[in-house]
Amino acid sequence: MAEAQGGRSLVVDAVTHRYPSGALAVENINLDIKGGEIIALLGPSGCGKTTLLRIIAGFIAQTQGRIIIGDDIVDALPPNKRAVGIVFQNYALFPHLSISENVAYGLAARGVDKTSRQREAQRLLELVQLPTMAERLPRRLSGGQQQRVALARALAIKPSILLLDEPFAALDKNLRLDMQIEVKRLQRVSGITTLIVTHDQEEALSMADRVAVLSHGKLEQFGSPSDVYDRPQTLFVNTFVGSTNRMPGVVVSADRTAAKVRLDAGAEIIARPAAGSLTEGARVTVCIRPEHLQFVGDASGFAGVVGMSLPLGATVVHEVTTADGSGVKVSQARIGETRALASGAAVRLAPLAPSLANAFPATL
Amino acid sequence: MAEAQGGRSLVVDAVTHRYPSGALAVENINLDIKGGEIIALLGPSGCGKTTLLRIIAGFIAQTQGRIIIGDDIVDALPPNKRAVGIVFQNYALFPHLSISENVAYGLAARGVDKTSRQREAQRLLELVQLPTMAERLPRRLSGGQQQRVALARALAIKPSILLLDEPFAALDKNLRLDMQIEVKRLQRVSGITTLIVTHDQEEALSMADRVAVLSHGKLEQFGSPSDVYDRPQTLFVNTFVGSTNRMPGVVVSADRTAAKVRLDAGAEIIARPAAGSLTEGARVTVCIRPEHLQFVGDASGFAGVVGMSLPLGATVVHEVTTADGSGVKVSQARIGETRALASGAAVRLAPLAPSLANAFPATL
Amino acid sequence: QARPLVFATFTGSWEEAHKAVLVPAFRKANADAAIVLDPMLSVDQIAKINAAKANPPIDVMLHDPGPALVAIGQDLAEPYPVEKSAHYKDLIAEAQEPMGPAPFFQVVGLTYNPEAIKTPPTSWADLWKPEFKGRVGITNLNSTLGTGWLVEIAKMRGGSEANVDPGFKALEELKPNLAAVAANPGALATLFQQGQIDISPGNFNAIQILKARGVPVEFVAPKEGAIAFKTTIHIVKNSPNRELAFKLIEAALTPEVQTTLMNPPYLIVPTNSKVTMGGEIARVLAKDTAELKQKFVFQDWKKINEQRSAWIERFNREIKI
Amino acid sequence: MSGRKRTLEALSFEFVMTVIAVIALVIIIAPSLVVLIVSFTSGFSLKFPPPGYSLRWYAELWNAWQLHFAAKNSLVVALWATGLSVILGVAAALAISRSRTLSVRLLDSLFMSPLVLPALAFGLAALMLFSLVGLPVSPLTLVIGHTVVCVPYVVRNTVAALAQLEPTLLESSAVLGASRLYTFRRILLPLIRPGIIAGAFIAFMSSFDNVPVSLFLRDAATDMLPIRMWQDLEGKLDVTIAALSGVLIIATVALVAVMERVTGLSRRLTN
Amino acid sequence: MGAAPASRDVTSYGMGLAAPLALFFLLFFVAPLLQLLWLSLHNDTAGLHWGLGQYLHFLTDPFSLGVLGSTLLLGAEVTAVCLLLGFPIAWLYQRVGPKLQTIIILIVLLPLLTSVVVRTFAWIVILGRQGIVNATLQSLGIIDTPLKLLYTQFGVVIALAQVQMPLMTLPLITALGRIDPNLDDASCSLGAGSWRTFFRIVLPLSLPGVIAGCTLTYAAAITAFITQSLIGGGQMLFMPMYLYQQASTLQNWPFAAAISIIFLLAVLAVVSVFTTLGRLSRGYGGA
Ligand SMILES: Nc1ncnc2c1ncn2[C@@H]1O[C@H](COP(=O)(O)OP(=O)(O)OP(=O)(O)O)[C@@H](O)[C@H]1O
Ligand SMILES: Nc1ncnc2c1ncn2[C@@H]1O[C@H](COP(=O)(O)OP(=O)(O)OP(=O)(O)O)[C@@H](O)[C@H]1O
Ligand SMILES: [Mg+2]
Ligand SMILES: [Mg+2]
Repeated sequence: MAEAQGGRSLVVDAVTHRYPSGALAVENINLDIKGGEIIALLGPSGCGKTTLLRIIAGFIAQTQGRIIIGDDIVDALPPNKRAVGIVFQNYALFPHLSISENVAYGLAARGVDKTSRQREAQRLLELVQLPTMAERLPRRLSGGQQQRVALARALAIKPSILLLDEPFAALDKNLRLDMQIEVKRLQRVSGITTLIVTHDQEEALSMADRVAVLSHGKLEQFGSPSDVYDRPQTLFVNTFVGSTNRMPGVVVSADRTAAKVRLDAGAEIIARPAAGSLTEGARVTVCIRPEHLQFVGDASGFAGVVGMSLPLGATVVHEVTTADGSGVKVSQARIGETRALASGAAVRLAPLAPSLANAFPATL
Repeated sequence: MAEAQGGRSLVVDAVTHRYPSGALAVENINLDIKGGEIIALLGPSGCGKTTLLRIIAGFIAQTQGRIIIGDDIVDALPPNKRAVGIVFQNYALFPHLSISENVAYGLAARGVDKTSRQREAQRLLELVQLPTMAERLPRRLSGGQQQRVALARALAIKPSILLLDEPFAALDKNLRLDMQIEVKRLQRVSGITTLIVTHDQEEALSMADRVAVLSHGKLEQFGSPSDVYDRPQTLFVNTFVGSTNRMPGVVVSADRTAAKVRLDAGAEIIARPAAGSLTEGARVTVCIRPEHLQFVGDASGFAGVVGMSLPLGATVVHEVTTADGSGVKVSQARIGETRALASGAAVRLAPLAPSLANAFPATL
Repeated sequence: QARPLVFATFTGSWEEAHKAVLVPAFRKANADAAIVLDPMLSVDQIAKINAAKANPPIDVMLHDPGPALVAIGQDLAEPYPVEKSAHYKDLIAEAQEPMGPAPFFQVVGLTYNPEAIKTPPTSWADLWKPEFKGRVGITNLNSTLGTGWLVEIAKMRGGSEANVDPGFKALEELKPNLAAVAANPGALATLFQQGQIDISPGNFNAIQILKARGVPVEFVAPKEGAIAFKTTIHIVKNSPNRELAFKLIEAALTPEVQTTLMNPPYLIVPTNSKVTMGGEIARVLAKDTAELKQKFVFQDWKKINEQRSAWIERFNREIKI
Repeated sequence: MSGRKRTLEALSFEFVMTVIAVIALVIIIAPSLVVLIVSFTSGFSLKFPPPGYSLRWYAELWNAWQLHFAAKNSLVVALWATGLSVILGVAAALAISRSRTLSVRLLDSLFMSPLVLPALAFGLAALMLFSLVGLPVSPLTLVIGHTVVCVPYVVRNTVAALAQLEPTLLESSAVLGASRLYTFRRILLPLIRPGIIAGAFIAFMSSFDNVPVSLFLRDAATDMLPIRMWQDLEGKLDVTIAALSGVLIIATVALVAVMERVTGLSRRLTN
Repeated sequence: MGAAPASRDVTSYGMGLAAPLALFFLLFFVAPLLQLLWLSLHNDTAGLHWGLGQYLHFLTDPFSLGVLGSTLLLGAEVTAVCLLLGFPIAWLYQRVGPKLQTIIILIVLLPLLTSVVVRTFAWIVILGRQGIVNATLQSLGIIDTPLKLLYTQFGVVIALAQVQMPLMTLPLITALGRIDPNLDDASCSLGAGSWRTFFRIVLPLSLPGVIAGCTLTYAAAITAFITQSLIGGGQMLFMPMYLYQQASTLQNWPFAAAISIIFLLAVLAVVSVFTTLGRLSRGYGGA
C-alpha cells in the first residue's frame, strides 16, 4: 500500500454514522471526488465534519455506506493500511521525537531502512521549506512551522488522499493566509486528492475546487465556490456562507428561472428560485447579500430609514430599517471618507441585479 | 463609591508597568477619555492590552503614572473601591450562584438588603433581556446569555467605568455581531464610559468612538476609526488595521501634505506622508490597501502579471506579481460572476486616489 | 486517675486467658476499674519502660525468668508490698519472689498436629527428621521459649548455658525442615491453626485454647525433659497506678483465678499452694509441685542473660530461610 | 471506541492488555472479597472456602472490648488530626497555591515530604524528640504525629482545587466591591470546598489507618486500631479480625460512595 | 489591605497564611529529624560521645548491608510488578466509557482507602496453607501438598504489589489521559500497528506518569512495615523492622537513628533519581 500515489479518486457512498451514544452524526452523505481535487468540507460546529473525516481515515467504522478510494472499497481496511494522510487541527506531532523522526515515522513503521528514510525526511523538509530544523523537537517550532512538519509527515507515506481537519484554526490571521497558500502550492505540486475540513467559509471558498456544505450531518450542497456563494441551493447555505439579508415576501409570478416577489418591505423584485420552481401566492424568504443592495435615487426599490453606519475598514455597513420594521444591512466599499450617511435619513434600496436575490420557500 | 454614576471621564496619565519578571508590559501610555465614550484598545497578542485594563481596574499597581477617574486619582484605591465594572473574556460568572444571585452579588457585598437587591437584579436582567433566567445556574445558559449576565452583573454596581476584556472572543461569528450591537445599545442607554480590549480590528472599528492601537506596550495611535484606518500614523497601524500592500520606493519630491514617490515596481505615485514630512531621495515604504488598487487600461500605473485569483465571497482577491518581483494583492467587489481574470494576464495597476496611499520612512 | 491500668501480658493464649479470667476478676473486685491489656514480649516490655522510666507506659509487667532478672537488675520493678498481700504467703516457696511473685508456671515441650503426624515425637531430635521437611516451626530468641529451647538443643549436642554454639550448628541443620520462624510463641499457635506448621517446640498451655476449639494439636514432653520456668508479675517502678497494679497482682494470686486458669481450656500450672493440681495438668505434667520440680529441667537464666543479646543478634543473622 | 477496524495485530495487542488489566483488577479487588467471605465463616480458622457460614465472629466482635477501645482512640485521634490538618493545610494551600517563587516551591516540597519519607523514621524521631522534651506519649503526641503525615493530603487537594479555580472569579468579586473576607466566604470557600473535603477524607483515612507513626507514639493506654489489629494478627490469627476487617471494608465502601457523590473523589485523584 | 502594591493581587493570599503550618512542621517534623540526625552521630546509647560509630557499624556490617540491599531489591521487585499490572489498567481506563471508568477508578481506589492491615490480612488468608490458592490448586489436583506461599519473598512481593498498586495506577491514568488521543490516530494513519504505537508513542509519552508512579510505589513498598512483617513472617528482615527492633526491642536509639538516617537517605536517593528522570522525561515528552 506504500506504493499508492497521489491523485486517486475518493467516493463517499451513502455514508451514515450513528455514535454508540445514539447521536446521528452524519446521514446519507454522497461525495464523488476526482483525483487531484481539493475539496472543502464546510459547516458549523458539530455538523459532522470531523466524523466524516475520521470515517474516511478509518478511525471510525461507519454504520452504513461505503468509502471507495481509487478502485478499492476500503471499508475493511484499518487506518494503518489505507494510505491516507491526515493532518490534525493541533498537528499531533509526536512531542518526544525530533522533526525528522516525526517525518520519517511512517516510513519507519513500514520498515524502510534508516538511511533511506532519513533521506526522504530531508527531502520532505526541504519541500516544506524547513530543511534546517530536522533535529529540533516539535515544541521548539512555531505554530506555522509545526503545521508544515505535520504536512510533511502526512506526505511522507505518499498517501493517495490527504485529509486536513481544521488545519489552520489555531493560527493567527496572517500566518493562516500564508499556510493556505503553502498548502495549495504543495497540493498542486503533488497532485494529491485533498479534503479540508473547516468552519471558516473564506478558507473554504479560497482554497477548494469544490465545497461540500454540511449541516446537522446532512450534505446541503456540493459545488464550486461560486456555485455555493452565488447559487445556494438551500436557505442554510445562503445564510451560512457569506452574510445575507432575509426578507419575507409573496410570489407574484414565477417560472423555473425567475420569480417576481412582492417583499413585505414594500417593493417587487425579481429573484432566482433557489430550489426548483415556486408557486404563485406562496410565501418565500428572499435572501439578498448586503453587498448586493444599493441606494437608489428613484422610486424603484423599497423605502427605509438609516440607523447606524459602521465603518468596517474596507467597507461601511449601514443598518436600514424597512417599512415592515425589519432591519436590512447594506454594505458599500469605503473609499476614503467619501460616504457619509446621516442616521435617520430616509433612503430607497434595490438589488444590484435580479440574479443576485435568491428566493426560498418560507419555512414557518 | 456605590453612588458613582455613568459617564465619568478616565485619564491614563503616563502609565508604565514593568512586571516583577522584568517584562516591560506597557510604556508611557497616555489616554484622555471623555465621559460616555466607547474606546477600543486594539493590538496584537501580548502588546499589553490586558495589563493596561488591569491597571485601570486596580488589580495591578502600575510602576509609574496615574489613573484618574472623574476628578479622583484612584491609584491608592483597591479594586473593590474603584467603582469599575469589568466583563472578562470567560465571563467569570460565579458557577455556584444563580443568575440573579450573580447579578445581585455586588449589591450584597455592599450590604444592600435582600429585597432591594433582588428587585435591582430583576431590573437588570430585563435590561439584558433575560428576565426569565433568574433562578438558573450559569452553566445552564448559552455563551451569549452568559455574556449578557456578566454585563448585567457589572452594571449592577453602577460603575463609573466599564471595562471589557476581549468580551466576544469566545463567541462564534453571528453571536458575536449580535452581542456587539447589544453592548453598544446598553452603553448608549447607560451612557457609561466604556473601554473594550480586543485584537479584532473589525470589532474595534465598528464599536468604538475612538480606537487606541497598541504595539509592544506603546501607544501607536489614538483616534477615531477612520483616522486609524485612513490616516495611520505608523507603519504598524497601517499593516495591523486592515490589510495592505507594502511597496518600497524613493521620494522624488515632498511637502507636508503630499509626496511624489517612485515605486520600485515602476510607477510614480502621490502618497500621503504619514508622519511629518519626507526628505527627497529618502527610501520609503508606501502602503496601499488591496481595495484601493484598481486595474487601469492606460499606461498610468505600474505593470504586473496576474497570479492566482481567489474568490472570497463578497470580494475577489487577485495576486499580482510586479516588475520588481514582489507580490501585490488587489481586491475587487465580486458581483455575481462578472469578473474573471486569466492567470498570467499582464495588467497595469494604480491607486484609486492619491490620498489613499501612505508613505512611511523605510526602516531597514 | 490519668489513664487506665496498663497490664503488659504475653500474646496468644496468655492474653486470652487474662482477658477472660484475670481481668474480669480484677474488675469485679475493683468497681470496674479501667484496664487495658498490652500484649508483648518481655523484652519489649523492658524496652518500653526503659524508654520512659519516670513515667512508664506500663503498670504491671509479666516476665519469664530471664527478663525478670534483667528488669530487676535495671531497677524497673517495684518491690512487692508483701505485708499488704493476702495471698503472697499462700504461694509455694519458689513463687515467693519479693520483687514480684510468680502466679504461674510454664512448661515447654513439643507440640504437634496429631492428624499430620501419626506417631508422636519423643525427643527434641525428632525435629530434624527428614519427614518433617518444611513442617517445623520455631520462634526467634526474643522469647523465653526460643532461647530456652536453644539452650536445650545446645545441651543435647554437648553445649551448656554458657556455650550454645552446638545449638546454632544444630539450627543450621534444621533449616530445610523449617516452615516458619514465629515472631513470638503466640504466633506458633496461629501457625498450627492455619496448618502452616505441624510440629514445633511449644508451651503446654499455649495450645490448650486451640485444642479446646477443635484444632488438632497435642503436647508431648520430650525424653530429654521438658523445660519449666515460672512466670513472675511485677509492679512497674514509678507506676502512676501502683495501687491498682497491686490489686491486679493480688487477683492473679487468688486461688479462684488460679483454679479457673488451671482448668480447661487454659491449663496453666498454678503456684498457690491452696490450689491442688488436677485434671489434664495432673495427668500430663505433674501431680504437684514436687513432681514438677523433679521431672522438669530448670535453666540457669543468670548465665543465659549474660550472652542472650548476642545470641539474638546471631540468630537474626544466621536464620534466614 | 466506536468500531475502529481491527486487524489481528491490533487484536493481539488489545487482548494482551485487556487480559492483564482484568487480572490486575481482580488481584486488586479479590483480597477484600476473600476477607469478607471468610469473615462469615462458622469455623475457627481462615480456611477458604469456609466450612460453613455464620455471624458468630461479628457477634464476637461485639464483646471485643479491646478492639472497641482501640477503635475509639483511633477515631478520636483521626478526627483531631484531620481537623488540625484542614485548618493548617488549607491556610497554607491558600498561601502557596498562586506563587511559584523558590521559597514557595521549597515550602511546598517541605509540606509534601512526609508523603515519600519513611514514616517509621519520622515516628521514631518524633518519639525521641517528645521524650527529650519530656512530653509523655499521649493522645496529644499522636495527634501531632498524625497531623504531620496527614497534612500533605489536605494541602495537595486544596492546591489542586485552587488551581482549577478561575482567578477571574476572585477578581470579579473584588471589582464588584467585595472585600477579601467576603470573597473568601461567598466565592472561594464554596468553590474549593469539594477539594477540601476530599483532602480531609483522605487525611482522615490515612490517620485512622496509620501504623508507622502510631507504632512509636502510642502506648497501651492510647491503643490504636491498626496496631491492635496488627498485633492480634501476629499473635493470634483469630477470625474476629476478619469480622472487623469486614466491618471496615463495608464502612470504607460506604464512605467512598458518599465521597464520590459529594466531591467526585475519583476524578479528583486522577487529575 | 491598603494601597500597598503587594496587596493588589486579589487572587493570591499572603504568605503569612503558610506560617502556622511552616512553624508546625519546623517544630514537629524538621526538629525531630534533626534530633534523629544528632543522635545518630553518637557512639553510645546515652548520647554522650560524638562519633560516626553507628554509621561505621552499619556500613561495615554485612548483615546490615544485606538488610538494606534486600529492602531496596524488594522495592524494585514490587515496583516492577505494579508497573506491569498497573499500566494495562490505566490503558483500559482510557478505552472504556465513563461508567466503566468510574468503576475502574473505584476498584483501584478502594484498597487504597481500606486499612492496610485488612489488605495484608487478606493476603494471609489467600496465601496460607489452607488459603484460596492452595485449596484451588489442591482441588484441581495440580499439587498434593500445599505450597508454601506465606513467609516467602514471593508472597511479600505479591501482597505489597496489590497493596501499593493504586499508587502506581492513579498517576498512570492521569498521564495517559494527558496524551493527545490524536497522536494515537496519527501514528495509526501513518501505518504503525498497535504494538508499535504503544512502544514508540504511548509508552514514551507516559513516562512522567510512570516515573511518578514508580516513585510513590517504591517509597511506599520499602517502608510498608505491616505487610512486610505479616507476610514476611519473623525471618525475613527488612529495614523498617530492623529499625523497629533496634529502637523498640533493643533500645539502641543511636543505632536505630543511624538506620533511620541511612534509610531516609536511601529513599531520598531513589526518589531524587526518579525525580531527575521525571524532569528529563518531561522535557522529552513536551508539555
Ligand atoms: N465520540 C462521540 N460520541 C458521541 N457523539 C459524538 C462523538 N463525537 C462527536 N459526536 C457528535 O457527533 C456530532 C458531529 O460531531 P463532529 O465532531 O463530527 O462535528 P464537527 O463538524 O467536526 O464539529 P467541530 O467543528 O466542532 O469540530 C456532534 O453532534 C457531536 O456531538
Ligand atoms: N503576570 C505577568 N508576569 C510577567 N509578564 C507578564 C505577565 N502578564 C503579562 N506579561 C507580559 O506582559 C506583556 C503584555 O501582556 P498582556 O497580557 O497585557 O497582553 P495582551 O495585549 O492582553 O495580550 P493578549 O491579546 O494575548 O491577551 C506580554 O509580553 C506578557 O508576556
Ligand atoms: Mg471537528
Ligand atoms: Mg489579554
